[in-house]
Order: sequence, then C-alpha cells, then structure tokens
Amino acid sequence: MEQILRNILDNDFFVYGIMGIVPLVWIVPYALFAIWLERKISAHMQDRLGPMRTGGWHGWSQTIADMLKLLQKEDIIPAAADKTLFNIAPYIIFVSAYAAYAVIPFSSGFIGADINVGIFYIIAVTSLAVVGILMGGWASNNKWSLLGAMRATAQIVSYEIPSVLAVLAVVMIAGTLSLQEINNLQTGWFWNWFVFQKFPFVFVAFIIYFVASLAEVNRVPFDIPEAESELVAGYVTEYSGMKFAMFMFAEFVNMFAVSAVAATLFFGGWNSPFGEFLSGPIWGVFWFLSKGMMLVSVQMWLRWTLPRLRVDQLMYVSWKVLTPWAFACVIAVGFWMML
Amino acid sequence: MTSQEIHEKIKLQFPAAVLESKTEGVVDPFIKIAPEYVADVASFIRDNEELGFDFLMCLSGIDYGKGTLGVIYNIFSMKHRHKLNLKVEVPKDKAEVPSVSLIWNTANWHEREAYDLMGIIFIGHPDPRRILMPYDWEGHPLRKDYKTPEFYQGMKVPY
Amino acid sequence: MMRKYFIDIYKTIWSILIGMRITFGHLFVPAVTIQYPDVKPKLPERARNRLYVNMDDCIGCLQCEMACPVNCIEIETVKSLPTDDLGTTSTGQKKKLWVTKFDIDIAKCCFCDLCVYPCPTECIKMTDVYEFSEFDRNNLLYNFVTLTKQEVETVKAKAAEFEKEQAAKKAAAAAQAKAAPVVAPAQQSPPAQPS
Amino acid sequence: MAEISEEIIKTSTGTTLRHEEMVINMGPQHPSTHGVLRLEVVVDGEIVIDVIPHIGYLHRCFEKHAESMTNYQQVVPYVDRMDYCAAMNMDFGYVLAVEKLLGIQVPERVEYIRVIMAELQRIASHLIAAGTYGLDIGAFTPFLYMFRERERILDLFEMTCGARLLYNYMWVGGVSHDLPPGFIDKAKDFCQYFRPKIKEYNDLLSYNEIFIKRTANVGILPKDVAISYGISGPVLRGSGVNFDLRRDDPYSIYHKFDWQPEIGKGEVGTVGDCWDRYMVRMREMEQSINIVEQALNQIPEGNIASAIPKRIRPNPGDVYVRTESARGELGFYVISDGSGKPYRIKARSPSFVNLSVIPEISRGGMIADLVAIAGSLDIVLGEVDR
Repeated sequence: MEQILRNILDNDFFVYGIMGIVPLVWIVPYALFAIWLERKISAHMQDRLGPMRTGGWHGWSQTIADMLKLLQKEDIIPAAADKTLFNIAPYIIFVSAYAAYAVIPFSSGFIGADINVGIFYIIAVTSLAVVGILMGGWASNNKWSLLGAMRATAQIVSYEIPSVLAVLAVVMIAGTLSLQEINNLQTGWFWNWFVFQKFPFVFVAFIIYFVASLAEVNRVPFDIPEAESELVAGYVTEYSGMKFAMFMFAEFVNMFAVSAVAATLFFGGWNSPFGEFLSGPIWGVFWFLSKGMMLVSVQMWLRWTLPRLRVDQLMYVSWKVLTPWAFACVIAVGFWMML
Repeated sequence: MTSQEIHEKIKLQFPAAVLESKTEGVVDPFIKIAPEYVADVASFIRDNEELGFDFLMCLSGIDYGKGTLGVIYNIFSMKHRHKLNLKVEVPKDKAEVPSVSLIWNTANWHEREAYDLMGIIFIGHPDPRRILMPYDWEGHPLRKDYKTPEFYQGMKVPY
Repeated sequence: MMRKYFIDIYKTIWSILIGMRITFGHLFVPAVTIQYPDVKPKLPERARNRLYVNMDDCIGCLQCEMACPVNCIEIETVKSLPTDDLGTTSTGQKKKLWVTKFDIDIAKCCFCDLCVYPCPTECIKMTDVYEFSEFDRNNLLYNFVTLTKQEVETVKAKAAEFEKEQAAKKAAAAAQAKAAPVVAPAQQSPPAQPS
Repeated sequence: MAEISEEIIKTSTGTTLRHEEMVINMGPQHPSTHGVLRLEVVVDGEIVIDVIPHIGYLHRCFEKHAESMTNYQQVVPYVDRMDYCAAMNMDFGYVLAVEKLLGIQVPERVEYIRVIMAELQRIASHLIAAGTYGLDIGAFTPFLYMFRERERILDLFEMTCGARLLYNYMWVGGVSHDLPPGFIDKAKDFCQYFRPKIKEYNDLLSYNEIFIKRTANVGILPKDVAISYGISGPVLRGSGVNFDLRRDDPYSIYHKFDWQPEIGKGEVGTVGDCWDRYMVRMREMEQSINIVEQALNQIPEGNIASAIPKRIRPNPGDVYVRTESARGELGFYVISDGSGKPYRIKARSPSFVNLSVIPEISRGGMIADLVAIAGSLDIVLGEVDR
C-alpha cells in the first residue's frame, strides 16, 4: 500500500497534475472576487452601492450566484454557427490565459515551472488568445461578432510589440528571461525594484507595458472589440450560459496574469518592499498577490474613468506612440548599461 | 417684411397661382395657392433675395373632409426672420402635389410622412416610401374616413 | 507637427489623471442609492399613483369617465326612486343615482390626474400607493362599487319597474287628460342597504 | 433598400479576391440607438458607406389619438409621451398653441412657473443627452453622475405635480397645481448645488482627450446643410448658427431674462462637429440655471387657476406655434373646426427632423463615428415616431 502511494507520489505526471491545479486554487476565488470587486469599485466611484443583497454583507456572494445562474442557463448555439469552432473557442481563450500561470512565480518557493525562458513563454502563450477570439467571432456567424473579432485580432497583435519591447528593457537589465531570477535580482528594499532603476526609462517602459497590457486584455480604454455601444458585445454576442462565463472568466484571469507579469518584472514580484521585513516564501505569496491585485484595481479604476478609443486611434496609439517610445526606452537603457 | 408684403410679392410673381390670401381675421396669416405651382413658388421664395425663405419649419397633410386633402407649408427665413404659411388643397381622388424635397431637405421626411398617414402623393419625391407605418400597410390612417383593418399579416389589430 | 504630437501625449496623460482624480474622489462620497424594499422614500403630498374612489361620496356624475383620455374608467348608474334615501356626500350634496358599476382598469390608467380635477365631490383621487403589481392582468381591474351583485340586480329591476310605472302613469295621465282620472299608487319597499 | 457594390480584385499572385460591401442592421435593438431606431448601414470593413434610417417602431399615431379625444385638455397626456425625456417642454408647446388659438392670456405667475419648469426640464433632458453620449463613447461613470443630478430635478417636479416623468402639468390656460410651499428654496438650493457640478463633468468627460479625439472633427454638419435640413435646437447652434427660438421668436416671458444662446465655436475641432453639439448642451445647462434663478427671484404672487377655461372651444382656424424644446424647434400645427375636439394636430418634432440628417453626415466615417453622431444628435424615439 505504502509502496503504491509512494509510486504515485513519485510519478512525475502526478506532480505535474498537482502543480497544474494549484493556480486554480487562487484563480477561481480570485475571479469571483475580482468580478465582485469590479462591481463594488464601479458602484462606489459612481456614488452607488452595487450589489447589496445576495449573501448578506455587501452582496459578497453575488458572483457565486451569478455563476450558478450561468451554469444552469441553456447553452444556445446559433443554428447558422460553425458548431465545432463555436464550442472550442472559449476553451482556447481560457487555456491561453491559464497557461501563463505555469511560469508565474507566486513566491520564492512556488513556481509551476521555472523555465529559463519564462517571460518569453508567457508572451507566446497569451497571444494564443487571438486564435480563440477569431474563432469565436467567425464561428458565431454574426456580423457584429465578426467585426469584434477582427478588431480584437488587429489590436492584440499590434499591442504585442510595444509590450514585448517594454519587457525587453527589463530583460536587458536583468540579463535573464527566467522570472524567478528576475525576482531574485530585485530582493531588498523597494528601491531595488526595476521600476525605479535607470529612472525614468524603466518607469516609462512600465507605463508602456501597462497600457499595452490593457489593450491585450481588452479593457477600457481599449475595449473596442466588445464595445457594447457599438458592437453590442463584439465577439461574445452570440455566446450564452457557461461559454459566456468562460470568456468572462478568461478576461479576469488574463487581467491578473498581465498584472502579475508587471508586478514580477517591475515591482519585485514576491519580494517584500521593506528588505527582510515580512519576507519569506509564505509572505512572498502575500506580497505577490497584493501587488497583482493593486494593478488589477488600477485597471478597474481606469475602466470606470475613461471613454473608449476608436479603431484607427487605437492603431495610432500602438504604432505611433507606444512602439517608438518603447524603442527609445530600450535604446536608452542599453546606452545606460554601456556607460 | 410683413405678411401682406410677402403675399403681394408672390401674387406679383405668380398671378395665376394665388387662390386666396388672408392676413386679417385669422390667427396665422396664410396664402393659398394652386397645387401645380407649389414647386415653382417654393423655389422662388427660397431663392429670392428679399424673401429668402430657407427654413421649412413644418409640412402637414390635412384631411379637410368633403373630399379634399390639404398640405400646409410653414416656412421661415433665417435671414430676414419672417414667416409664411402656404396652403394647398387637392381633391382626394387625385391627391397629387409637386414635391419640394429638393428645395428644402426637411420636406423629404415630412412628405413621406404626409404620404404615409394622409395618402398625398408628392410628385418628384426622391424616396417615396412609407416612413412611420410598416412598408406593407394598407390605407392611410390619418384620413377621416379611415377604417382600422381587422388583421395585419394574420395578426388581429385591435387586440 | 512634431509639437502637436507631444502636446497630444501630454494632454492625454494629464486629462486621464484629472479624470482618475475625480473618480477616486467619488469613492468617498456617500452613495445616493436607496435600498428600496428596505428603505422607502417618502413620497410628496401630491404624489400621483394608484387611483382611489371613495364611493360614499360618489354621486355618479360621470365627469371622471368623460375626462379620462384612455377610457379606463367605466361607470354605470341607475336612477333611484324618489322615495329612496341614498344619503348625502361629505360635502352635503344629495346622492340621486345608484352607482351600479364603477370599474377602473388600472392597467390602462396613465396617471394623468385629469379625472381628479372635475370631480365635484372630490371622491376620486390619486393616492401614494405605488406597489400594486399583480400576476394576473384581470386583478388590475378594480371594482369600487359597494353594492353586491344581488343589490345591483334589485336596484336595476326596481328602476326598470319604476320606469315602467312612470311610463304607465304618463300614459294613464295622458289618457286621463282625455277620460276620467285613475290613480294607482305604486307599492314600494325600502331598498337593500349597502353593507 | 441598400445597394451593395461588389468587385473582383486581382492580386499580384494571380488569384482573385472578391471584395464586397456588407449590410449591417444597427437596431432596432441596439445599445446605442437610444430606443428602437433601425439604421441599415452599408459598410466597407469599418467604413460607413451609407446609412438608411428606418423609423416607426414606436409609432403610436399620436395625431390620430388626438383627433379622437373629447377635448383639448385630454391631449396633454399624449403630448407628454412624445418626448418622454422632456415632457414639460412638450406640454409647453402644446398649451401655447391651444392658448393662441383660443386667444387667452395666462396670469403672470403661471408664465413664471412654466418657464421655471421648462428650463429645469431642459437641464434634466440635457443631462440625459450628455450622460448617454458619454455612454456611447464608452465612459460609463459620467452617465450615473448626471442621472443623480437629474433625480433632484425630478424630485422637484414630483413635489410640484406628483409625477416624475410624464407630468401633465401644464394645462390650457394654466398649470395643474401651484408651486408647493418650499419649492422656491429647494429649487434655489439645486441651482447652487448644480453649478459646480458642470465643471466636474467638463473635467471628467468634456475635456478628456480621448473624448475629444472621439468627437472632434467627427460628423461635421455645416451651417447651410443644417438650415436646409431644418435642423434646430442645440444641433443647429452647434453648427454655429446663432438661433434660439426663446430669443428670436420669443414666446412666454423669455424676453424678461438675461441670458444668451450658446453656439458651437469649434474650439477643439471644426465648427459643427459632435463635440460642439455636445458642448452646446453642457453650456446651455448653465444658461438654463441662470434663467431659473432669475425667474425664482422675480416670481410674483397671484392666482393661477383664474385663466383655466371650463370648456375649450376655439373658433375655427389654424395655428402653428413653435417653441424651443430641449431638442429643438417643437411645432404644433393645430386646426380647430369650432367644436370641443381638435380637428387635426400635427406635431413637428425636432428629433424627427434632426434624425433625417444622419445619412448626410455619417458617410465616410467609421461605425464608431456613426454611434458618436447618432448620440450627438440626441434623438428621442418617442418623438421621432410619435
């Protein structure tokens, strides 16, 4: 018996499976919490209260109730839709969002896979979402969905460039692509964080990365793929029930993923801001998650403040503003390092 | 310009067109012209320097009963800030009035509305479709002798 | 051209920061939401909601029915007999008609207040009750008549009888004008009192 | 119906590509058509080639209803429902028309009350217009701030006449209720409270660079086109035409107040673009506050019921009366045949006319621009379809 247990525990695939599921332990409560938080933040910014009834205290269980409702809803597939593509699209989007968590270091002691091309891997898998979005938009056989999907594709592909360039500035300083190592380089007090190094170039790079990541996860002011006042709901127009929930879920998962990457690259990841104070693997999780949530909150804050850009302006921002500035940062950081 | 002068001017230009002109004893002074002259009068009063009626405020179709329909043009001049009420009367069985929608773009939709609800046909209208009622509706509801149909496409109308 | 580019970037960032300051400030402004079923706002005195008819005061003058632009009020009246005492309204007016039907289809009502204005005894009025949704549309047809069905029947029958008698009387009187007078006093019983 | 052009393009590799325009139905159920408006849009990718509006989904034939009423007063609730965002302005136009037909003069206090109500309603309506415009552009928060302010105006209305949306407040010859005690103080409080709010909205939305980029130089409506299409109200003034019926064709007692119409100046773009139209509304709110404050200070005491006629029987005749509603020139053409019933009422609704210009100014823009243009015209479908 013990032997069998030992065999199972020694089995690599079992360990991989466990490691694969562990992020879900964070992601599922996080997504439910983040949706609730977004409602609350938006409500209080607009002098409202937001959900107050479900579950008692400030409607804390509203999103759980919503999820249960979405689970029970009829799964409608439009008659004219391409059924296979329509069905797999949400999963592809979710997988691409979730796969990024494999290399995100939650603390010094926990990382799914400490591969030496971690950041490169994240950039690669998150761009897979484009495939899912295009698939969903095309398969819905709805003109609004199609327009939304086309917009999303153009947007995500073009915003990858400034975001990668901004990341490159950090990678140049760190000299590594491994996220865990990048974290180790920022240990100590908060002025060791990369965002405060080579000031202001890395700081500008952070702004560029943050703006570009907003576009990559389709948040305001770059939410034009699902612009509800123009395209009804963009590529999710025809989705309902659990498939819609998958899109929603993927969006929030993605929001945290890009925030986590930003926290890792620019804000020291799991490092405590105060040197040795409250540091260690357990507190590391706390610091990492709070930094990530901080950035998620800023994303929400922006969403409830700003209007939406137009398609051509979106392209303008990417190609004529962010990309040149990102290049300038990379070059400036390079020169600084040569000095 | 007073209404009297405006009416005089139109009379001078189109002696045959003016049927009646009233400036006193009514709430709003009006001038009634023969239907076939509407487009000519309209383009004259718009382009004439002194009149300059460039703003069509309202165009209404009216069922006078007794077998006549009417169209009323309430026109205003942005330049000179004076008004003119133009009336036209046509028999119901031959309710045709020249369109003025190329003279004032406002008239485009108003004439469509008058056609839709009153059944007045505007000759030369660029887009003579119904506007408020469904495209396959029968009859013109604002006529005084209009009877509500019982069914519209199999649906009971007075539900 | 280049200058405009930088000015645009500056303006964008600056206006975004201003906007963010405003929305952040509003996080600390108390919410204006009213938690409706728990907290109910006090309606002003003139609130126009559900109609109510005080049948004790109604004299069946049909003014409100005439004033209604959507015909949601339906009233039927029957003449009372000269010997009936229907009482008086609170304004002291003598009631002369049996109101046998006073229906308001509140689903049709447009809450315009036009029926309240002409009422001579101020018996129809708008109240501040606004929670009256129903699952069945028929429940929104309100009957305000205080007479029971039976009473309505009797009243109607009596009125018809009286009418007939009056007609007979008239005929008789007409005949009498020609011939000898014959008087036939009508037998009457007091009408059922509305409960 | 829309015509679609199709062409075959030969690529350099010798294969052929079919290039075709696409027809999209924007509406009748669409988040940014402000009701049940259907725009049949021919697009080439994101570029709008043509727009064909289809209206009538909310058609109730108000004019037929009016003819079947038993008296003139009963029409007022129907008039309310034309422009449900500015019902007071609707009432005002209608009762003025009937009063002119009757030839009666209302007491001065009634005039003041009407002006106060109409201007408060104009603010409320412009708040909706600006708020939903922000919504169209993607900014959600200003919308709720503006609705909060509007709520205070509705509270004032509810206090006065008991209704919050469809007031039936202005009657032929007067108003249904006198001002309630405490109204004047409350209204003054509101004016004081509201002034600084306008600045906040301007900071948050009007001068936000993204908002400017979305609306400036979009949907430019030149002066002459606007006049030819009979455009009126804030849309016309946004095109730089200094024309306001309250000043240029004065009715009621507007000549007694010190205010001026706001016109579009093209500060951030071209005169007559969406931003100008939007900004005219924002500035008009300030002017309306001015008028309300002056009226509240000057309002005389008096009896308001004296002029309400018991029976409304105008002499045979017809009248066209126009007023400046929140959306532009609201005209009522009323014909009386001498009986107690209106013989024919035709409403010239500003939204109906303003909407007709949409194909003209949205061609060549993008779908997002079409949304911005439709929002800046500020149409209310209840009034378009009547």
